[in-house]
Amino acid sequence: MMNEMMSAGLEIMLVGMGTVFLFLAMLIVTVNIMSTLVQRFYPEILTKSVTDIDPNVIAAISAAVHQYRKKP
Amino acid sequence: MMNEMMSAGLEIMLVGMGTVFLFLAMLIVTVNIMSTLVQRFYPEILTKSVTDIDPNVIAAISAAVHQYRKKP
Amino acid sequence: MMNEMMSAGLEIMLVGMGTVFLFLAMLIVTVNIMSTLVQRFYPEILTKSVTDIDPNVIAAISAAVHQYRKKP
Amino acid sequence: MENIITLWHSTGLYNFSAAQAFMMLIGFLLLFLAIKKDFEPLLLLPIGFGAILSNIPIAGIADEGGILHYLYLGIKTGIFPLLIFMGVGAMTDFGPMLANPKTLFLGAAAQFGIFTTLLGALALNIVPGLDFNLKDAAAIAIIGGADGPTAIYVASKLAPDLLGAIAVAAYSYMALVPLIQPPIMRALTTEDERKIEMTQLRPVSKIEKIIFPLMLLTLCAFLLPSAAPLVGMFCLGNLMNSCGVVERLSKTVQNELINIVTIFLGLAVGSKLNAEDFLKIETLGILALGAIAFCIGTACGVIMAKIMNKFSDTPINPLIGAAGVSAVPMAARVANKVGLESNPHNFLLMHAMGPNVAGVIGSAVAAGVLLSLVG
Amino acid sequence: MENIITLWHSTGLYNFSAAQAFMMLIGFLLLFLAIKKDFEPLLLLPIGFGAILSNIPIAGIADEGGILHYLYLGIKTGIFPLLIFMGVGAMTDFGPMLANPKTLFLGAAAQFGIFTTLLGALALNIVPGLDFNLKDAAAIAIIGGADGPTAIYVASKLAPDLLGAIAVAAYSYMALVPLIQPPIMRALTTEDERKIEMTQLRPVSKIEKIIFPLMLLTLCAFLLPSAAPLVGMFCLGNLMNSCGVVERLSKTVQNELINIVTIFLGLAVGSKLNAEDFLKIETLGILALGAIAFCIGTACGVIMAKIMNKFSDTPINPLIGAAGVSAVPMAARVANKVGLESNPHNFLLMHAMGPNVAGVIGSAVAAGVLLSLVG
Amino acid sequence: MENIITLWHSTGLYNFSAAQAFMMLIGFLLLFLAIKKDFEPLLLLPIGFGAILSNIPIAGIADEGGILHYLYLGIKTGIFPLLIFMGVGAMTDFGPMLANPKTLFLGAAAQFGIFTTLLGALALNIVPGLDFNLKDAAAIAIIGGADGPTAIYVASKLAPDLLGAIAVAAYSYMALVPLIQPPIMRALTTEDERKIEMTQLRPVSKIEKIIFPLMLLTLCAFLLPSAAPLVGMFCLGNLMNSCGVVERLSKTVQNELINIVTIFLGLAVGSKLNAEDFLKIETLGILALGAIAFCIGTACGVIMAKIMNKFSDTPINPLIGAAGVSAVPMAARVANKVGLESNPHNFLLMHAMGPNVAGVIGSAVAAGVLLSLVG
Ligand code: NA
Ligand code: NA
Ligand code: NA
Repeated sequence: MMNEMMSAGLEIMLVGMGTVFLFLAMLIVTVNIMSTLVQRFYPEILTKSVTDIDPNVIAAISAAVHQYRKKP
Repeated sequence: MMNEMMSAGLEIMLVGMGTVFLFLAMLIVTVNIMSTLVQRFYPEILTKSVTDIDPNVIAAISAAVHQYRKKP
Repeated sequence: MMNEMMSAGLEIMLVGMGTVFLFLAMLIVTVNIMSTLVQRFYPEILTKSVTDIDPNVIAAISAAVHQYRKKP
Repeated sequence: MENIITLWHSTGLYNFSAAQAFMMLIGFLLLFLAIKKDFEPLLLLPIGFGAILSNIPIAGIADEGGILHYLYLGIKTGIFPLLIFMGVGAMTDFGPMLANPKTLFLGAAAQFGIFTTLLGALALNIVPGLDFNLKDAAAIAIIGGADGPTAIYVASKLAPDLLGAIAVAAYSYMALVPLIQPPIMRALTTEDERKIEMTQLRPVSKIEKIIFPLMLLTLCAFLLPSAAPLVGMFCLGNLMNSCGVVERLSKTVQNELINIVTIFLGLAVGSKLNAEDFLKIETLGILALGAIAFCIGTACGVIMAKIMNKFSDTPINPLIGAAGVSAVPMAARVANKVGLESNPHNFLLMHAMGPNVAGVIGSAVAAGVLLSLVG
Repeated sequence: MENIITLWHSTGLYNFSAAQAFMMLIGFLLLFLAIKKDFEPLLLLPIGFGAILSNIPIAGIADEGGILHYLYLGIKTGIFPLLIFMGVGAMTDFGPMLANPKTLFLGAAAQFGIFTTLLGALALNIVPGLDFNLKDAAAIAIIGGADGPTAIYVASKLAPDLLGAIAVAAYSYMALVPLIQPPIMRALTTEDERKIEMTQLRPVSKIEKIIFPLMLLTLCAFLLPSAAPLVGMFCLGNLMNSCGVVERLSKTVQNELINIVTIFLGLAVGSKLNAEDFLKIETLGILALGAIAFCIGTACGVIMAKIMNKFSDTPINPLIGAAGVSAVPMAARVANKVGLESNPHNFLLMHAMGPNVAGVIGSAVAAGVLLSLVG
Repeated sequence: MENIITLWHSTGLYNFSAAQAFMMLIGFLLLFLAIKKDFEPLLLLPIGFGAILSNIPIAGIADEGGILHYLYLGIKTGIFPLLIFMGVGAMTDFGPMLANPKTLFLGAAAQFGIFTTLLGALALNIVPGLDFNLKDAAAIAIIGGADGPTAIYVASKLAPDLLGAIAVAAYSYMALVPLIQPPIMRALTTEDERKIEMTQLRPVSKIEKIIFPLMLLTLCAFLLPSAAPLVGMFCLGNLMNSCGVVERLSKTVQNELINIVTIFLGLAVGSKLNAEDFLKIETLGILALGAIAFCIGTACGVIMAKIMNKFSDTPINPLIGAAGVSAVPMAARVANKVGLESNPHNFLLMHAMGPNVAGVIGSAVAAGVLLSLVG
């Protein structure tokens, strides 16, 4: 009984890790293809930085800009 | 069968458009009465413009004020 | 019947007010103990004012500021 | 032709009963009080609108399958009043009470209004046509707690049929606090007493504010578990606010969540303002008893404060006793205003906030007693 | 080894049907239209995503026990469309309509599209394979109301099987208003008519804006209670905004609440875009009829405006008649834009907002008629 | 007199069991960790409070008819964890991962912790008194995913009785990431390896960020539909944020909606911390296994990064492998901090965000595998 469950668990482990790696490997492949295509066909549309700017920062900036623009 | 349904549909159309027009006509009448009464008995309370101020504008202003007040 | 209910009601009143007073009395005792202990062992951590600023007050101020700024 | 008749038979004009029309007028009256008179508009506007919607014939908005029927489940399960209580807890500052804990007794005394009203409701059974049982009487009595969500919670458990009248009475009288309380306060105090200035409250540390809700909940768990749902959700809200580490949750609880639930709760309460449940002599009895409850609660708070002033080493202005009924923060403001009339330099607001929040605890405790003895 | 087979049998690749794959493509198409073409993205994005999720094999996201199944209860009970309608009501300003109430007739005329579509749906039964009964026809017809929540509410009551197609058609055509309407408007008007300048609207007092939703609800209660759930929730939202005493509720209704419900509603509508319900000839019929409904509604609005211009003492630009279909505020903007083409100094936007909101009332009334005659 | 006895019999003092008192202490401990130690307070505060509430005797707050019972329906149906996942998706930026997709392998390697824990749970059955079946073991294993909503979702499907312990373990260890990971990271890397500077990430276009969630969902639909509910809601949130056309929905999802659901979810998880379910030897096993899972996951991530560094043309700092467990963004910050210790000019944060979000995908995929093989 115990051994049965352990071997079942072992098989789940193998299948599971296999699936996880397979899935993420395929994701890498498709991401690479997608990025290549996008960079070829829509090269101009690039954001400045890797990550989005913190929305709080944007809020602060726009408030400040607004403030500035309101000055007589 | 088909003809029955079409004639039922036609009747719904007549009754329906009749109701819509009747309803909105009565609404016009009551609105006119209401507006007349309000303008006679509460003439002073008038908003500046036809429409309310855009809430976005208010949000922007209060953000700006907040910004201003935070200054040391 | 009526009298029974009234006497039941009277008993609920006595037990109820007794419980309310007992409960709040015990709360007073525990609050006093707690405050004493806190003030002895963590004396430094004190907020500036007794109460937080009422959000209504903030709302009122910002409304007033808004009102003021809207003036031509 | 047949269609026109079908349509005519489905008009309100064809189907209106006088009772429904009257209840719609009650709904409009509540809207008027909310909008024009500023009577607790956050609750009375949705309640009034719900009353109108639920009394439209044919539409069945409060019947099985209608939106108000579904919203009422939030009351039936107790979820809505408890969530409101959580939000109120998050908006409550126990600071003034912690600085002067003996004001908790004022919040206790004011609950006398609840229990005398219970007796009053039972006594009213001598009026022919009135037949309040013990559960009804307890549900009516809780109006004297001057706390909306508590009243709705208790009424939904003990006397759902009376819920509409009880909720309307509770919120109406809470709105009327500035009219009801001052005469009683003036009648029971001398000019000199009203002039009493109180010593400034000591600052309260953040740790005390964090520990208090947990202490309150623990005490409630030990002594009166039947009050634990109400007290627990209140303390949860309060802790979220005072602990400072879950500010985003606390803000949502105090704003969007309580707003959404307020609308739903109000509409659902309004759906109980239907002709059968509301248009009976019991409703008049409830309204009368509610008014009495408020008066007695106020009076007991003031008298308790006078007694405490005798024995206390620091002076206590008896006016702050009136704030013990809860009705936060209205009752505290009334105490402040009446105090200013006698002494323009005497700001009682902060001193009255102590009994005021004590009143919330007191009525939750009273609710627990009623639920465990009568429920 | 067995596990690998179990896993393979539980892959999408093993289980995909062509129909499901096709419906997922429809979902992606809706996302494309929402994101790239900016077609009513607030609704079409969740709808499209819901369509994708519900057509994933094995996962059962729209089946009993799946999240989309639970979210659909919000549509089945009518709660979601009614809450959206409350939010839309809170965002609606009746000012322009109150300043010029006769524009209500334009909102009435444009509902002609609804009823001709009903006839059209019945006539389409001559096509082999199509078999719309009266309820189906009424549900399809309401697309012509150009009002998303009304269409979903009526479809959920009369023809839940067609809900997906009807909702998609309604929102798609609402997004296409800037393409569908201008040719019709130009064809039915002369250059001179399009140049007509309208007299400036009088200012409307706050009291009028407070009384109007209550008046509208009362009229609806008397004449057409079957429209009362829709009209009632709309008026509640509007009153919360216009009365000014429950600003915090009004803001939540216009923002967080409507946003949350919009996501849930969209996903739930998307869950009805499953292969069995959507991939049939009826869907093509519905799409065709929806387009016709919009065209007829637009045309009737313009023609009505031309007629009214003849008899009115103040000039009426026929273009604003097109705004009578509702599709707020898109249709009003289209009227403004087409007007500017002919006369660069002619701002019709405010004048078109009157018929625009009248169109919302008109289609709610039409929905009430259909629900009481056919439901 | 009878009433006093009734009341005494309804006190907590009369009814408390030692087990309940102990569980309340656990609740207080969680609150202490949340408030004083800042351990994942957004979740541990509501969980701890829920634990206290549900162990109050008599009150029955977590029993049929109590508010925690109703809130638990949100977990039982899977709605709450999925909505949280949608919110997390909206807050996630896939940019760093898209700039360096091979870091996805690090997120895969770290899931090794999940599956060894599954074996560990089964092996632990040799301890007398422990009897984990395959479903229990799978539910416990998912703690190693270091992802709260995923753990709760899987546990609610596979082993609801263990939900409390699993959720507490998952969030506690996520909070302990800054203590658990660094020693393992230092033990497995040389000083030189920790000093490795990585090449700056390329900018990622908005289009890639829009396409990615759709691609991920499609892959999931084809290969592993059982992960589609989790992955789907995550991708929906992410798309709402990245597409830019439904900003108001995205903001609500990231703020009010996730806040409301977080409170409800936390309370409902807490309601599973009752004495019967929690106070057994299994809980100790779960806590031990959870800790092991985190350690193994961290180690595998680091080792994988070392291997990849050998074969990659651009240098890879092995520290970022530890971020593959998910626990966003804590694990990425830990990688950054440990890196700075060795090289004060080496900012790994952005590089670690890639494996970090990859870890989220990885554990959702692992959850799908477990649900389809064991569920
Ligand atoms: Na009270
Ligand atoms: Na319309
Ligand atoms: Na993970």
